[in-house]
Amino acid sequence: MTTLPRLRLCLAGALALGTALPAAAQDNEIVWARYGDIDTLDPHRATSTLSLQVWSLIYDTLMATDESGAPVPNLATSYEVSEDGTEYTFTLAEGVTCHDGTPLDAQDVKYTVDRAFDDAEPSVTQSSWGPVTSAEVIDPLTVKLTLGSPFVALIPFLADSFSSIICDSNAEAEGFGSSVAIGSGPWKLESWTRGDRISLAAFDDYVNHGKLSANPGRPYMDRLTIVTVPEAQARLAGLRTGEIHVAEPPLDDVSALQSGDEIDIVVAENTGQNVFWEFANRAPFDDVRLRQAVAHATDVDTALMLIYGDLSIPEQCPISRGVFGNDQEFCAQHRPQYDPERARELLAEAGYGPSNPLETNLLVWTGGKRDRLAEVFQAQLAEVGINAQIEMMDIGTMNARVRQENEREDGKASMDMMTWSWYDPDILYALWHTPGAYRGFTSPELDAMLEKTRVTSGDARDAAVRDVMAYLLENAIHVPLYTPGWEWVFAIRSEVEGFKVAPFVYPIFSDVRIGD
Amino acid sequence: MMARYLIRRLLMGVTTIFVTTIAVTLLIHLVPGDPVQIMYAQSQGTTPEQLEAIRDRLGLNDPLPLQYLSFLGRLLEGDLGQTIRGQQPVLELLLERLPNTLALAGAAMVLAVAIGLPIGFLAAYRRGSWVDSTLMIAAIAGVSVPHFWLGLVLMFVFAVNLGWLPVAGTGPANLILPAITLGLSNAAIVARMTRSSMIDVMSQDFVRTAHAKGLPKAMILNAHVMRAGLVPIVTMMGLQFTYMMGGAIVVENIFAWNGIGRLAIDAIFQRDYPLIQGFILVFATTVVIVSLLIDLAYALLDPRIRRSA
Amino acid sequence: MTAFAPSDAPRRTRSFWWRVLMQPAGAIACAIIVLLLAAAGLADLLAPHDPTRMAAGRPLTPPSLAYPMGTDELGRDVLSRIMYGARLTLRIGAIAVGISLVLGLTVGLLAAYLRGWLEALLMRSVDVLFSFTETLIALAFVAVLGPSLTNAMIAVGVAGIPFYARTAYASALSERSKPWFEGAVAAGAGPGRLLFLHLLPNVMPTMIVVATLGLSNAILAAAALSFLGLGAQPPQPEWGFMLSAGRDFFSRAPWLMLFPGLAIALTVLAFNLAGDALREAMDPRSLLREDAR
Amino acid sequence: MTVLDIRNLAVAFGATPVVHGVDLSIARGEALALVGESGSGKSITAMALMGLLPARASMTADAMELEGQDLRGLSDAALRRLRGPQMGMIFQEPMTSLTPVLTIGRQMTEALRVHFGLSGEAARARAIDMLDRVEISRPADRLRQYPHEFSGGMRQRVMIAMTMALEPRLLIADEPTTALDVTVQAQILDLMRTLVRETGTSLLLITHDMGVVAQMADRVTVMRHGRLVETEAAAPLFAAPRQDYTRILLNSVPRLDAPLRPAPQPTPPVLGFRDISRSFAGRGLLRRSEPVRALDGVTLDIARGETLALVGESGSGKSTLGRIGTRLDLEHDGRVEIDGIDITGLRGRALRKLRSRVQVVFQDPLASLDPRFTVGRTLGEPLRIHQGLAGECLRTRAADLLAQVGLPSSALGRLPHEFSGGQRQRIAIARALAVDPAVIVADEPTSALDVSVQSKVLDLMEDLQRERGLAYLFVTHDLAVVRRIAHRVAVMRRGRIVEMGPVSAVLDDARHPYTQALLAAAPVADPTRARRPPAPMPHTPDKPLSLVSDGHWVAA
Repeated sequence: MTTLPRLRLCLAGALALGTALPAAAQDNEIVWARYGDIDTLDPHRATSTLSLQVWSLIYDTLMATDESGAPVPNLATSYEVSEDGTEYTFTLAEGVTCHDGTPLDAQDVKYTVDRAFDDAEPSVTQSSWGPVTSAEVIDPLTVKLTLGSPFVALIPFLADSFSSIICDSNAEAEGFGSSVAIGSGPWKLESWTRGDRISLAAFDDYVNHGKLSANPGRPYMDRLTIVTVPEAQARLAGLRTGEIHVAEPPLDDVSALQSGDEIDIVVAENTGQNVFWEFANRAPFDDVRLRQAVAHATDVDTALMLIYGDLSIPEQCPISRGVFGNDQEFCAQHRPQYDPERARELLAEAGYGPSNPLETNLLVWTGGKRDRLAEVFQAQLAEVGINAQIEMMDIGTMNARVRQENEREDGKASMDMMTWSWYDPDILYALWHTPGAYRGFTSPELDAMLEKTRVTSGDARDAAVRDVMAYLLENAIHVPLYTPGWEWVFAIRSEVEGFKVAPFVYPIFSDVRIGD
Repeated sequence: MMARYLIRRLLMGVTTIFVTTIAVTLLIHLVPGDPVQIMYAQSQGTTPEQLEAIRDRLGLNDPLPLQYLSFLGRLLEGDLGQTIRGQQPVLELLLERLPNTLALAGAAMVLAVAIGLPIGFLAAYRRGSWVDSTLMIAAIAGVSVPHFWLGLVLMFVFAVNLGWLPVAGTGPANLILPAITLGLSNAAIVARMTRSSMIDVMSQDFVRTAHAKGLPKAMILNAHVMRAGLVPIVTMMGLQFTYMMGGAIVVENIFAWNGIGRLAIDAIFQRDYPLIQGFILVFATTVVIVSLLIDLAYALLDPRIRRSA
Repeated sequence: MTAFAPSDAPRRTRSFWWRVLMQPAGAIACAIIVLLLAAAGLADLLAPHDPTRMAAGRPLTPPSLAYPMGTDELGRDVLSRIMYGARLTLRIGAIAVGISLVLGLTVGLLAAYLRGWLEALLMRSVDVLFSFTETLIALAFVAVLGPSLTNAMIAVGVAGIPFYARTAYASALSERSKPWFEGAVAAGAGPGRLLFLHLLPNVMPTMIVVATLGLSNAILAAAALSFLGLGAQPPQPEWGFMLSAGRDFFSRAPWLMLFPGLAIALTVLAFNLAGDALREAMDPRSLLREDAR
Repeated sequence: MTVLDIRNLAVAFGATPVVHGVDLSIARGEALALVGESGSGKSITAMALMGLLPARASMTADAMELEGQDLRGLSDAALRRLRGPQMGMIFQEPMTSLTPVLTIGRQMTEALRVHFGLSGEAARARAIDMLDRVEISRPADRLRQYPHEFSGGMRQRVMIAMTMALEPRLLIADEPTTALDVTVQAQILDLMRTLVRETGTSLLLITHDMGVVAQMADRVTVMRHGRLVETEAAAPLFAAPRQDYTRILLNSVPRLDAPLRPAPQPTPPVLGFRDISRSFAGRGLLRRSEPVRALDGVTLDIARGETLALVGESGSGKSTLGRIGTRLDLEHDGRVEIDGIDITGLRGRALRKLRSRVQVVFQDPLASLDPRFTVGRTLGEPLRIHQGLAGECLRTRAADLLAQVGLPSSALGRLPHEFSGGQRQRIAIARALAVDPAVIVADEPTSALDVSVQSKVLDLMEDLQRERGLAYLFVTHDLAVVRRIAHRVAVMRRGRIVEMGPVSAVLDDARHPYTQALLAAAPVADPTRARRPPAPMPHTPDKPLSLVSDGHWVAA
């Protein structure tokens, strides 16, 4: 029976009341406020950006990204690929230590990979690892991953926190993922009060091998506290009083903040985030004219201006700026541009008109003012005779719902404002190669084009990616709207120095100091 | 008689919890959509075989009665499963936060009683006077103000604009605003109920008897009216506390108070069914336990129940 | 001899409504409700703008003559949205209370009429539901059905059933134990007559008071659900939802939070006052006062 | 010496006068009865005297003196100091007049401490002494108990002890025994008489019951519609009332020495009870309490044209038997027969059809009519159901029924609350008559009515019986009413019949000690009759009934 520990837990909860958010942060502590909490400390059990950002502080990865988003060596000082592209051999840096003092070696990498492919409980992002069949310890600093087929997206993936190297000492630890997280990143976990705060302390033995910070070792600050403050105005108030150092501000206050000198605004670049229309793959949106009509009816510039001001920019490509293959000019030629007249024509051709409007659901996920944006789009669609009914839902729900809509035989038309963030064009394979992440649109020709992007590299891959993008855009399968999509604006108190955000929205705190 | 009364209440409570467990088991099956699919919705390309295996592991393919029994079995071991988001132990998660919700509801309750009771007494005592009318107009206005509005206004004024109190978080200083938000609107309810209960008591024959004995008015109010009026008021407080628990759900979300209500709303948005199930069970159990305690207080207060005839 | 004197007792119906209206509470409530009904019913005619049309004015225009309640961040006229919102709000209240009332009344009346094991079964179930609390029932329903305004209405309606059932039951039980009910039984009235011609009309006055107060409760609960994002979805001009959307602009455009909040508070106040006035007018003590004259 | 002197008292509620021109005076040690029917203003007068009128009432008087002190214009505090030691009051409802959440001891001692500044111990001693004087056993233990642990009679004793402990100059008793059974009433009245005599307290007794007046009062004041009718010493008033109203009042009182109704021709029974038993189970999931046996093997017949009175005190089971007879209570053992046919098992449609044979009239005339049904609908309901009448035909028939009970057809469109109590009871009788029943079960049909009205309703019932050959099962607690209306009587106690037979035999030759006790306790409206001390209630186990003379059965 487990009554006793639970009782203790209960008491601990009661005591937790005693620890208030400090009126002013202590010396050498930096407080970062976010709208939500992490789901878990276990990198194999969640996909939210909120979680990823924290993992990137606690854990380290084999690869890292440079400012453009390209992968560079990190824990792995170098790697070799076999001729056929199915064997990757990594050489690990020397003298890396886990937070519990054990050395980080090839065994830890193998542990991480094996864990991701565990039959009983695979990682929720298992498929992103690609067709990895085995991880092999060659010697303490050499590890070999064997693939069933070539997979060029493996290297960028290993730069992302989904592939955080989990020290194998976690296997013995009670409560990995909830109260324990032994990594080798710059910050080690002190405690996690779920729903409220994560307390991190600088890891003294940290050595930076490739991450995007100037600091070669231990963070300058002693403590990093990540608190959950859902109300945007409350985060702003906290920033103003000094309770909070870094936070996502209310978007509507950004311009006012920029003109003041109390608080600085940092806008992340190369977030990889892509917001786009997609359509349920059945009647009526199996008709390409209707999909194109939606694309032509959407005035992205105006909508963004209204909701985000100049904080967000229209995106022409299905993969966003900073990701391999992105080319605004190329994409703009293929994407149906704003042209309400053309939209009406297309609708009329397909048999819809003012007296017979196209009725559709419009699924949108909550947060980031996407509800307001959707309302603007809703109004634009109404202009050309499309009645879109907005349904707001959590992203998890929306993912399931989109798939459900695709799998249905009939029913009301359904489209959604989907959002994805990825560091490699391989996302397009995941989304649109048979069977497709959402069981959406697929075709043999598209499959063939997508397969090419997995086995080619360099210019050849670039061309392959362009083919795919052109196909997706012309057929209005994946209609890109804008980038970035969420949590990419940071407000920081002006005395905070050295805060930066790595590509794909990973804030870095190693360089942070608090000035006067 | 008192033992019998309490045993009856206890049985009722156990039945409630029992029914809750059944409802909670059924809940996941009433949901449109597949929970497992939602669980793995964000990972691309989980194969149907893998989903099936997960479904099997969660026992979702078993016949319903079997699912229920295994649910009960695990429940008795203190296991309510894991959350879909992040696979955290559900019961632990809820019990961690329950004290915060109880603290909020409790503080609001104390506030509501401390404000509402005297106002109710005063209004009843001065029935028909301008004092009564003024207080009751205030009370009815108080009942009508949505507490999510009041909460936001309080937060914006006192925490955001004036900066007197911390804006969000979970600690003693953070308790003040949510407790006031929840307490004020309920103080109005308490005042109204106290007044009508007191007026009821004041029109009883025994109060006339006390007057006929020539007792001072204060003594009649303190000894007779108050004591007799306390019985229905205590019952009402039981009900109040459950209102508070319900109201706490909204208020927690405004003030980011780290209680089970906020957890629950997040869970609903995330369609985290194990967590929703656990929340319903924990919430219902808490309410049942609190009601039992109130019933006990009621029994101790009322000699007609306390003493066997 | 007991000559029949043409009674000088006041006519019940007229004096009843008179009593309701003569109370300040009743008069105020009546005024607000009439206003609400007008706003809701004539929104198409009276609303200065289309409630969902963007850029009806410049975004975040403060209240002015052209936009008496200002505009929101999409440039929509807040007054128009509030007026159309009245329609939604009244519909929410009516449907939710309708569900609670019809089902609660059915359960309560049947339990009181049938007695025996069915009564025990029905009322114990109601007790169990009641101890779940309304909030929990509503949340559980939204959790199952998913967030939408319709589901919120259903949830709030279902959550109210236990209370309505209990009240109807208590009232019906007290009526059926009165001699006139037994008189009707003795006169040979069958179950249908007893339930619908005798019990129902006598339980209704109590239930009308409960339902009037319940309206305010339901409106508040549904607004809370919408506020939490579990009810109305954009672009519905639901007040709770508008309030929730307006909080991001609190410092720059406080009117976005002020007016929806005020609208909810006034509506709830009106139904609370109306319920109180009805109850006061029906109170046997105030009837006695009338008779004593 | 005059204790109380009131001249030209007037009380108004708002603009509505409720009492006017009332003069009262009471001498030391005197007992004055204030008599009147409902609405006569007698209780208001007492409350005005106590200074306990509701806030909306206004009062004027030329004089209002207690022990020479002017009560008019006294401050609340000054009046309060007089209440208790100067004037004490006992109320009608013993069940609700004591605070349920405080001990008897607390309630008895608090006034002693407030008015006389007694210490806790001294006040307790006084309380024990007073409880002893009102014949409550183990008074010291009783002080620790709560009101609900006392019976109604005992509570009234406590009330008396509590009030008399302050030795008031004037004791006001407002219908002190109306809610009590006759045997208990006799004891309480006896107790009050003794205490008043011993302490020299003056008594203002408010009552509607001329029997109580005759036993208690030295002088009598009669009130009607808020006005004084006459004040007279008791003996001459009863012997030769001067005012018409007083005469009507006295003549309306049923008397135990009134002439009997002639016995009807013997006919076969229309309604028969065979060995009826009925228990009420204790409530609760965990059934521990013993079921209460309300009826225990009762066998009874009622013949056509006959009135059988069921007499007994509260809890005797008389009303339960009535309900079983009307088939409103079906959960019993034994058989019920109509015209010799066993109808015990009938349910549903068959039962509803049969209902036209047995009809019912209840005690509370307001509660017995659906408040939302017009008289026309109420009367029309049985006609529609049993005779399938509708439209004009139904209206005519309903008007006809109203005429039979002495009401005009214009009453058809009116609602029950527009009528007086007596009129409502007539309507209830008309409804019972609508289906042309063989038997009417009347459960205390006149108890809630004023005596003058009671008399007329009883007349009506007699007339109807004669015209239609109706049988009545008349449930009552009042032996005088029995004598007035019944041919036969059955005396019930604790669910059994202890004595049954022709009225003359049972009332004039009571054999069972319980019947004798009831008769002895019944107040008689004749001040010259010797006041018999109430007989102690016999507690003999009941034996089966045996025949003592022609039709006269006794359980002995």
